[in-house]
Amino acid sequence: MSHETDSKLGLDPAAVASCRVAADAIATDIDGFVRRHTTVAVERTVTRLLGVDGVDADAVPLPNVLVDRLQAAGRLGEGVARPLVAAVAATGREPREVAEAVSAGELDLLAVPEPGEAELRQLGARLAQQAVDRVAANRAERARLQAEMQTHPDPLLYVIVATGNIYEDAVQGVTAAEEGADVIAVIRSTGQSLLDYVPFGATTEGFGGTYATQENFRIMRRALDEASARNGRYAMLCNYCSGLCMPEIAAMGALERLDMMLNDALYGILFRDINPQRTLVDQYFSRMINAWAGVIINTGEDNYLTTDDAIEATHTVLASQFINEALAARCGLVPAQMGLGHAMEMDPMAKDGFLMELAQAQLVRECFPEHRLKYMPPTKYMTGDIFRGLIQDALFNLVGVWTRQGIQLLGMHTEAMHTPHMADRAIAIESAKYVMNNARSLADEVEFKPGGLIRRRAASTVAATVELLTEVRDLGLFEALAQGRFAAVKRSPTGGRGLDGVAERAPDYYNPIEDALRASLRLEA
Amino acid sequence: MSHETDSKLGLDPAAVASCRVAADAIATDIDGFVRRHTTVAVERTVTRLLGVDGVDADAVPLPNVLVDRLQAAGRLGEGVARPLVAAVAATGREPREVAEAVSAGELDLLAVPEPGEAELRQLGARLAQQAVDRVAANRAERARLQAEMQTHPDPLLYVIVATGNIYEDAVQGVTAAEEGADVIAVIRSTGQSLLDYVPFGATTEGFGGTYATQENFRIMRRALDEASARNGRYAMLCNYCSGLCMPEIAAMGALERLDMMLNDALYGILFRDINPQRTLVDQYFSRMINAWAGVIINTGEDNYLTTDDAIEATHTVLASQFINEALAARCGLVPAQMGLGHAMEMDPMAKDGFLMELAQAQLVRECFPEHRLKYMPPTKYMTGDIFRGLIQDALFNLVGVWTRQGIQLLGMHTEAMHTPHMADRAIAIESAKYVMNNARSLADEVEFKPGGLIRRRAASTVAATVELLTEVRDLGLFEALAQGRFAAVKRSPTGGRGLDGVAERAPDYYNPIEDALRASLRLEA
Amino acid sequence: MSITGRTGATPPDPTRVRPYGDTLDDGQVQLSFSLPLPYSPEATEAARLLVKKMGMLDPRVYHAKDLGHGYTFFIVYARCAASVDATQIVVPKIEGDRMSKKEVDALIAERIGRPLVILGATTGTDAHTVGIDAILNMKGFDGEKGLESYHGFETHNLGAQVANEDLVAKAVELRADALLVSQVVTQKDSHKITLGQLIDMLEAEGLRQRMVVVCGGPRISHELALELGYDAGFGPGTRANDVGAFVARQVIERGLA
Amino acid sequence: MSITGRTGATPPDPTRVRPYGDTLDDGQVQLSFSLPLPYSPEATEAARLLVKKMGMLDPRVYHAKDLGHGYTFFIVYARCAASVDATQIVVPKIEGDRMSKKEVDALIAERIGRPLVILGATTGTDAHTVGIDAILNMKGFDGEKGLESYHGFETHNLGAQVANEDLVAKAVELRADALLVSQVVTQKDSHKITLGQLIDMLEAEGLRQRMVVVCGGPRISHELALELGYDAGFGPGTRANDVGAFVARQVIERGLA
Ligand code: B12
Ligand code: B12
Ligand SMILES: Cc1ncc(COP(=O)(O)O)c(C=O)c1O
Ligand SMILES: Cc1ncc(COP(=O)(O)O)c(C=O)c1O
Repeated sequence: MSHETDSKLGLDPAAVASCRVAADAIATDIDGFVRRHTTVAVERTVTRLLGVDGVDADAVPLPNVLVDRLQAAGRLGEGVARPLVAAVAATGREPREVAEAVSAGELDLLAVPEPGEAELRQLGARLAQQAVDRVAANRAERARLQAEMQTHPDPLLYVIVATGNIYEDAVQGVTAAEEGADVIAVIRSTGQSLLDYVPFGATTEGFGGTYATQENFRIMRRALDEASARNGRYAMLCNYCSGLCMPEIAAMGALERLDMMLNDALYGILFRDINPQRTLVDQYFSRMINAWAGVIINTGEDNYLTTDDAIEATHTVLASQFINEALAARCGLVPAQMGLGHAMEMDPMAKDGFLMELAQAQLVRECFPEHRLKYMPPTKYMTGDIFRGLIQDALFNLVGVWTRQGIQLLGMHTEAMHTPHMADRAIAIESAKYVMNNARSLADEVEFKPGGLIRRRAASTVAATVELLTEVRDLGLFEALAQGRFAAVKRSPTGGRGLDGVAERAPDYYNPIEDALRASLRLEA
Repeated sequence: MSHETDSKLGLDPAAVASCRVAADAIATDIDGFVRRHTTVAVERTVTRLLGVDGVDADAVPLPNVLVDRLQAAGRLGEGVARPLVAAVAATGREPREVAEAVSAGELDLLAVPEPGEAELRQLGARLAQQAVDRVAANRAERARLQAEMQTHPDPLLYVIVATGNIYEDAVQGVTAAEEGADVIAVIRSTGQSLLDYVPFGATTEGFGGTYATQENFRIMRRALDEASARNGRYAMLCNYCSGLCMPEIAAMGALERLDMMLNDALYGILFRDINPQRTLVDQYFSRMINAWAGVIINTGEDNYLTTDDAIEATHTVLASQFINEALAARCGLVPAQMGLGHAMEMDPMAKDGFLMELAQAQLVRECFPEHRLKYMPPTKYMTGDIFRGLIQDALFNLVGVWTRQGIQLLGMHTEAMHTPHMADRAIAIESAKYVMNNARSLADEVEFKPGGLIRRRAASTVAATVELLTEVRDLGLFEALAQGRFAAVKRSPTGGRGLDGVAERAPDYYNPIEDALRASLRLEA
Repeated sequence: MSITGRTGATPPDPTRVRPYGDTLDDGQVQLSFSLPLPYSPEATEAARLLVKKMGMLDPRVYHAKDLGHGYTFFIVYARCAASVDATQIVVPKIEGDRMSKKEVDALIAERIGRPLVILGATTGTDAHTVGIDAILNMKGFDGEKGLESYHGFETHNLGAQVANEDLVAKAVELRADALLVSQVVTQKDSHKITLGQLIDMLEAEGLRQRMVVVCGGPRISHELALELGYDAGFGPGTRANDVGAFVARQVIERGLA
Repeated sequence: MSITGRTGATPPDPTRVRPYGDTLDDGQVQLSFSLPLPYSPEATEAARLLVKKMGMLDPRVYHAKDLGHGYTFFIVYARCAASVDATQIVVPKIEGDRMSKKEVDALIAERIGRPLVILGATTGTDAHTVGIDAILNMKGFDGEKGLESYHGFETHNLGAQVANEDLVAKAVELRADALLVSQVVTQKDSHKITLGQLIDMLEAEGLRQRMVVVCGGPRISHELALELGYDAGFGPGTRANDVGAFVARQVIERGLA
C-alpha cells in the first residue's frame, strides 16, 4: 500500500519504511526494560487469571490483599505465582480459596513451604493453562456469534455510554445497538485510572462513567448479547484497559468476552500522569492478554491533539502510532487488532482544514493498510453550538468513509456539554449511517491531484515523522517523554503515580501466565 | 470548458454542442411566436415604465385601468403606448396624470386624437428613453456600491425571508445580511402569481410571503442599503418575477434596483398552471428589462425534481437549462446574468447519492462555465428531523463549493415545517460559511477517476439530454409541454390561466419601451 | 422532583413519564430560541429566566449567538419537572386492519360491484400536488401504486389551486363517492380555513352525508380532520392502500353505494 | 398572549420579551427530548401534552424517532406564552476596563514593585489542563500569551488531578498571592463540590483573606464563583490579560502585597 502506484498520496515508500525501522529500535529498547521488571498490577493480574476474585471485609480486592502482602515483604520481584501456587500445592485448595484464607488471616501466604521447582512449575502451568483455555473459549464464542450474524462494513460505528450507572448504561447500550452501533464503549468513572485496585461489583453512582469492574462487564455483556441476538448484528463491547490496573482489566475483559479495549501506556503517562516505567511494564502484559483474547486495542494518539495543535503536531500522532505498532506487535497483537488512534481536531474555522484532515486520514490509512484504525471525532473545537457541532461531525464521518477508517468514534453534537444522552447518540448513529451510505464509494472514485495541497501535506507530515522518530530513537522513549516530544507534555521516568509498584524481577521470578501466553502466542520467551 | 482536457468529467464536447444547437432551434421557434404577440401584462408594463403608478378608488392599479380599457375595446393588439402617448401629446400631461384622468373618468383614453405617426414616435421614444435612462442610472448606482464594498467569493449565499409582513422581512433581511448573506430573497404571498394585477402598497399580512409591490421593494431596498453600508458588503435584493405579472414586476424591480429575480415562464407553466403562450410572451419582455437593469435572473429547473424523481429525471433539468439559456440570450441577458437553476434533491437514503449529486453539479458547472448557476438545496426529502436536515444541507454546501456553483440557495433545517425563522437562517448562513471555508480549495485538489461512477453518471445524463432536446426540437416546445416532457406535468398551450390576456400584435403595434430596450441592448429589431 | 436513576433494571413508570437524558427521570430537554435582545450577558440571563418560567429546573445556556441588529439566539438545556400519565392517553385512530391493493379491489368487487368514483384536489391557493399525486396517480408513493391503478376506483385528479366551488361542482357532475382533499401550506392556519369552507359548502348543498370526505397533508392528523368535520385525515407517509381501504369500508358501512 | 407582529418599524418591548421566530412576539421555541415510551401515536401525544404542561401554546410534534427498547425521541416547536422583563436584569460582572499585558505589567511594577506569585491547578480528579494552561503557560490562548510571560507574575502551574490539600500546602510554601483553580468536569456538580472544599480549607487555615482566589472553566460564571466564595470566576473564551488585570487590581485594592 505504501508502494507509489497504490498510494493515492504518492507517498515515498522509503520514508514510510524508515519510520518503521526507527520505531522498531525504540520498541526493542523498551522491550529490554520491560522484561527485567514486574509490577503490583502484573502480579494482581496473575492472581486474577489463576482464579482469584472478590473483596475482603474492608472491600479490598483479594488480588490486592495477596500482592500487598508480597510487596510489604519486599518480595514483589519474585512474582506472586510462586507463593500462590505453592499454597495451592500445600493446601489442595483452589487459588481463590487460598486468597480467601489469606485474607481471613487463616493462612500466611509467605510462610507456605514451596514444593520442588519442577512440581511448582507443573502445577503453575496447569493452572495457567486453564486460564488461557477459558480465554480461548471466549474467543471462539465470539467468532461463532460473529459468524452467525450480520457484519457492517468498516468503519465500525463506535459510541460511548457514560451515565455513571451501569443499569442506565445497559439501557443506553441496547438502544444504541438497536439503532446500528457496532461498538458500545462504557466510559469509566473519572478517578479510576489513578486507583491502584479494581473496584468490585455493580456501579450505580460513578462520575462521568462507571467503574471498570468485572460485574459491570458482565451486566453489559449480557445486555448486549441479548440485543445482538434480537438485532442479528453482533454488538461489540469496549472498555478502558489503562491506568494503574491496566493488565488486571485486560484479564477481566478476557474473562467476560470484551471485544475492544482502550489500551495505551502513552495515554496514561501523558494525560493521567502515570509513571512511565510502571505503565509500560503493565502495558506489555496487558497486551499479551488482549492479543490472546482476540481483543482489538485502541491507542490514544488522538488525545495529543487536545493539548497540542492539530495543524502543527500531526506528525507526533503518526510517530506515536509507529511506536505503538512496534510495541503491540511484540505482544502478539496482529494488525487487525491494532486500533491505532488518530483524530480530526483542527480548528473548524481553518481555511481548507477539511483538505488537511483528508490528507492526514488518508496518510494514516496508507501507512497502516491492514490495521483497524480508530478515528476520533472533533472534540476540542466542539462548542455549545450543537447545530454547528452536528456538521463538524458530519464532515468527520465523510472523511472517515472516504479514507476507509476502521473504527469511527461517533462524534456527539453535545460534546461540549455532557456525556451523551440517549438521543444524542441516536442522532449521531443515524447521521453516520446516512453520510457513510450516501458517500460509500467515494474512496474508489476520487483522486488527489499530484503536487496539490493534499499530497504536499501528507508528504511533509511523513518527513516530520521520520525526523521525530529518529530523534526519539536516539534519545530513547523515556527521555523523549521527559523532553515533551508528545502532546506538548513533559513526563519524567521517575515522576507520576505508581512507580512504587514497580520491582526488578528477581532471578527466580516466576509468572506461569506469561509463560503460557508466550507459548500460545508463539512469542519469543 | 467543455473541452476534453479541461473537463473533470471527461465530457464529450460534441454532445454538449449538440445540446446547444437543438436548444437554439427551440428558442428560434418561440422567438417567432413571441414577436407576433403581446399581453395585458406587457402593455401594463409599458405604462409603468412610462411612469404610471398608483391605484384608483377601488384599489385597481392604474396600469390595469388603462390596459383593461384597451382590451375591452378589442384593441390590445395595438399596444397601450399609442393611445397613451397620444394623450400625453394631446394634453401635455405626464403619463401618470393621464392615467389618473382616465381613472377619474375625466378622459377617454381611446378617444384622444392621435398626432402624426412621426410625432407620436418621437414623443414615445423620448418618454421611453427617460425610463431606460432611469434604469441605467440604477444599474450604475449598483456598480458604484459594489465597487466600494467587499465581495464574497462564489457561491453567493442566498437566503429567503418569508414572514408575510414586509416590516418583519426587513428585520430578518438585515440580520441575514449582517451574518453574511449575499442575497436576500423576499418570498411572495402564495396567491400572487395567479393575480392579473400587481397589488399596491406595503404588505403586513401575506400568506407565506409578502406581495411583490413596488412599496415593498422600496422598503427592503432601503433596509438592505443601510445594512450594506454598515457591513461594508453589498446585500443583493431578490424577488419573484413570474406569474401573470411577470414583466410588470421586472419593471418595478428595475426601478427599485433589485439585483436578482426569479424569472422563468416554464416554472409558471408547470407549477402554477399559467398559460404557456401568455407567460412565454411575458417572459420575453421581462427578460429584456432584466437584461438592461443588470439583474441576474434565476430559472426554476430545480423545481422539476420535486414532482419528478431526481435520480431518473436529471436530464430534464439540464435540457431545460439549455433552452432557458437560448431564450435568455435572445433577450440580451449575458451568461453572468443567467442563474440557471438546478437542485440537490435525491433521496438522502440512496447509496452513493452524494456521488451522483456531485456528478450532476459538476456537469451543470461544466456545461455552463460562465453562468452564475443557481443551486437549490434539498427540499423534498427534508423532514421534521432538523438534525438530519442540517447534515443534508451541509453536504449540499460541500457539493456547492466543490463544484463552484454561482448562487447557493441556503438550505434550512426547518424546511419541512415553516418558512425560515430568524435563527434558522442564521444557522444556515453560519454552516455554509463554515463548510465552504473549510473546503474552499477542494475543486482544485480532487479529480474523478476515469471510467468511475461519477464520470459515467455525467456522460449518461448528457446523452439523455441530447435525446430529449432533439425530441423537443422536433415537437416544438408547446407540444413537448403538452406531452409532459418536463417535471412529469402536462400543460396544453390553450390551458391554464391568462390566455385571455394574450393578443396578436396588430400591424401598427407600437411599443416604444421595447424599441428602446432593443436598441440599448443591441438586439435584433 | 426527585432524580433517582435506576439501581437495577427498574423500568420507567408510565403513569409519570418525564423526559429521559441518560438517567431515569432526569427530565433533560434541549431548547433553542431567539430573543429580541442585543447579545449580552443580560440577554443570556433573560434566556435562563424564560426557561425557568416554563417550569424547568437548572436551565443552562450553552450557546448564545449574536444574530445582529439586537437579536440573540440561544441553545439551552434544562430539566423538565412536569410529567404526564401515559396510561390515560387515547388517540383517535382509523379503525380496521391494513389491506393490500388486492384486498381493497376484492372488497369493492364483492360488496359494491362497481368502481367508486374518487375526486382529488389540492384546494385554495395551495399549489402542492406531490402529496395528492402520491395517493391518486399510477406512480404512487413508497413503492405502493396509487388509486388510479385500482380496479375498484375511477379516479379524477383535479390538480392544485382548485377553488372549493369548482370541486363541489365537479363532485356533483361526476357523482363522486369520495372527495380527497390535500392541504400542504399551513401558514396562518390557511389549511384549516380552506378545509372548513369545503365542509360548510357541502353541508349547505346537502351533499356532506352522501359522500366520503377525507383530507390529507403533512400537518393533518386524523384528530384534526375529525374536528374539521371530515371522515378521516391522513398525515405524512400515508400510502394509497390505506386510503383506499378506508374509503371502501366507509362506503359499505354507511351504505353509500 | 396576543400575537401582533409589526405594522411598521415597531421595535420590541424590552419589558416584555418573548421568543422571536419570524414575527414579533410569536414566542417560537424549538424543543427536543426523549420519553421512556415506545414509539407510537400515544407517545407523540404524550410529548405534546408535556410541552403544554410547560405552559407552551400550539405544540407541534414535527418528528418522532423510535430509539428502540421503549424509548422515543421528539422534535417539537411551540409558542412560549411567558415573557421576561429584560430591564430588570442585573448580572454581576468583573469591574474595570480591559488591560493589555503591557498595562498589567506596568501596573504591577508601579504599584507593587515585585512579581506576584500565582499558583494554578486543576483540582480533584479532573484531568483537564488545557484551560488552565491557556491562562498560565507561555503559549497562551487565542493569540494572547499566558501569565508565565508577564514580568509581573511568577507562575507555578501544578497541572491537573491536584488534591486541594496539596494545593493549599504549596500555596503556603510558595507564599502565593493568588490561586487559580480550573474545573472542567461538572457531572453531578463535581466542580462545585471540589471548589467548595478548597474555600473551606482556606478559611479553616485562615488563608482565604490573604490571597486572591479565582476559578475558571467552561461552566464557571462570575456569579457562580461569587456564590462559591471566590473573588472571581472566568468562563469560556477567557484570555490571560483579563485574569492578570483582575489579580493585580485585587491585590492592590485589598492591600495584599
Ligand atoms: C415540493 C414543494 C414545493 C413545490 C410543489 C410542486 C408541486 N407541484 O407539488 C413548489 C416548488 C412548486 C413549491 C412551491 C411553494 N411552496 Co412548497 N414545498 C415543497 C416541499 C419541498 C415538499 C412537499 C412535498 O412534495 N412533499 C412530499 C409529499 C409526498 O408529502 P406530503 O405532501 O406530506 O404528502 C403525503 C401525506 O401528507 C399524505 N397526503 C398529502 N395530501 C393528501 C391528501 C389526501 C386526500 C390523503 C389521503 C393523503 C395526503 O400522503 C402523501 C404521501 O404520503 C415542502 C417542504 C417539505 N420538505 O415538506 C415545501 C413547503 C410545503 N412549501 C412551502 C411554501 C411556503 C411554498 C410556497 C408558498 C413558497 C413561495 N411563496 O414561493 C410556494 C408556492 C406554492 C403554493 N402556493 O402552494 C412551505 C409551507 C410552509 C407551511 N407550513 O405553510 C414548505 C413547508 C417549505 C417551507 N419550509 O417553507 N413547494
Ligand atoms: C480535551 C478534553 C479532554 C482531554 C484533556 C487533556 C488535557 N490534558 O487537558 C482528555 C482526552 C484527556 C479528556 C479526558 C476526559 N474527559 Co474530557 N474533554 C476534553 C474536551 C474535548 C475539551 C476541553 C478543552 O480542552 N477545552 C479547551 C479549553 C481552552 O477550554 P476551557 O477548559 O473551557 O478553558 C477556558 C476557560 O474555561 C477558562 N478557564 C478554564 N480553566 C480556568 C481556570 C482559571 C483560573 C481561569 C481564570 C480560567 C479558566 O479559560 C480557558 C481559556 O479561555 C471537552 C469537550 C469540549 N469540547 O469542551 C471534554 C470534556 C470536558 N471531557 C469530559 C469528560 C467526561 C472526560 C473524561 C472524564 C471521560 C472519561 N471518563 O474518559 C476523561 C477523563 C478526564 C478527567 N478525569 O478529567 C466531559 C465533561 C462532561 C462534564 N460536563 O462533566 C467533556 C465536556 C466531554 C463530554 N461531553 O463528555 N478530555
Ligand atoms: C487510550 C486511552 N485510554 C484511556 C482513556 C481514558 O481513560 P481514563 O481517563 O479513565 O484513564 C482514553 C481516553 O480518551 C484513551 O484514549
Ligand atoms: C422560477 C421561479 N419562479 C417563481 C417561483 C415561486 O413563485 P410563485 O409561486 O410565487 O409564483 C419559484 C419557486 O420556486 C421559481 O423557482
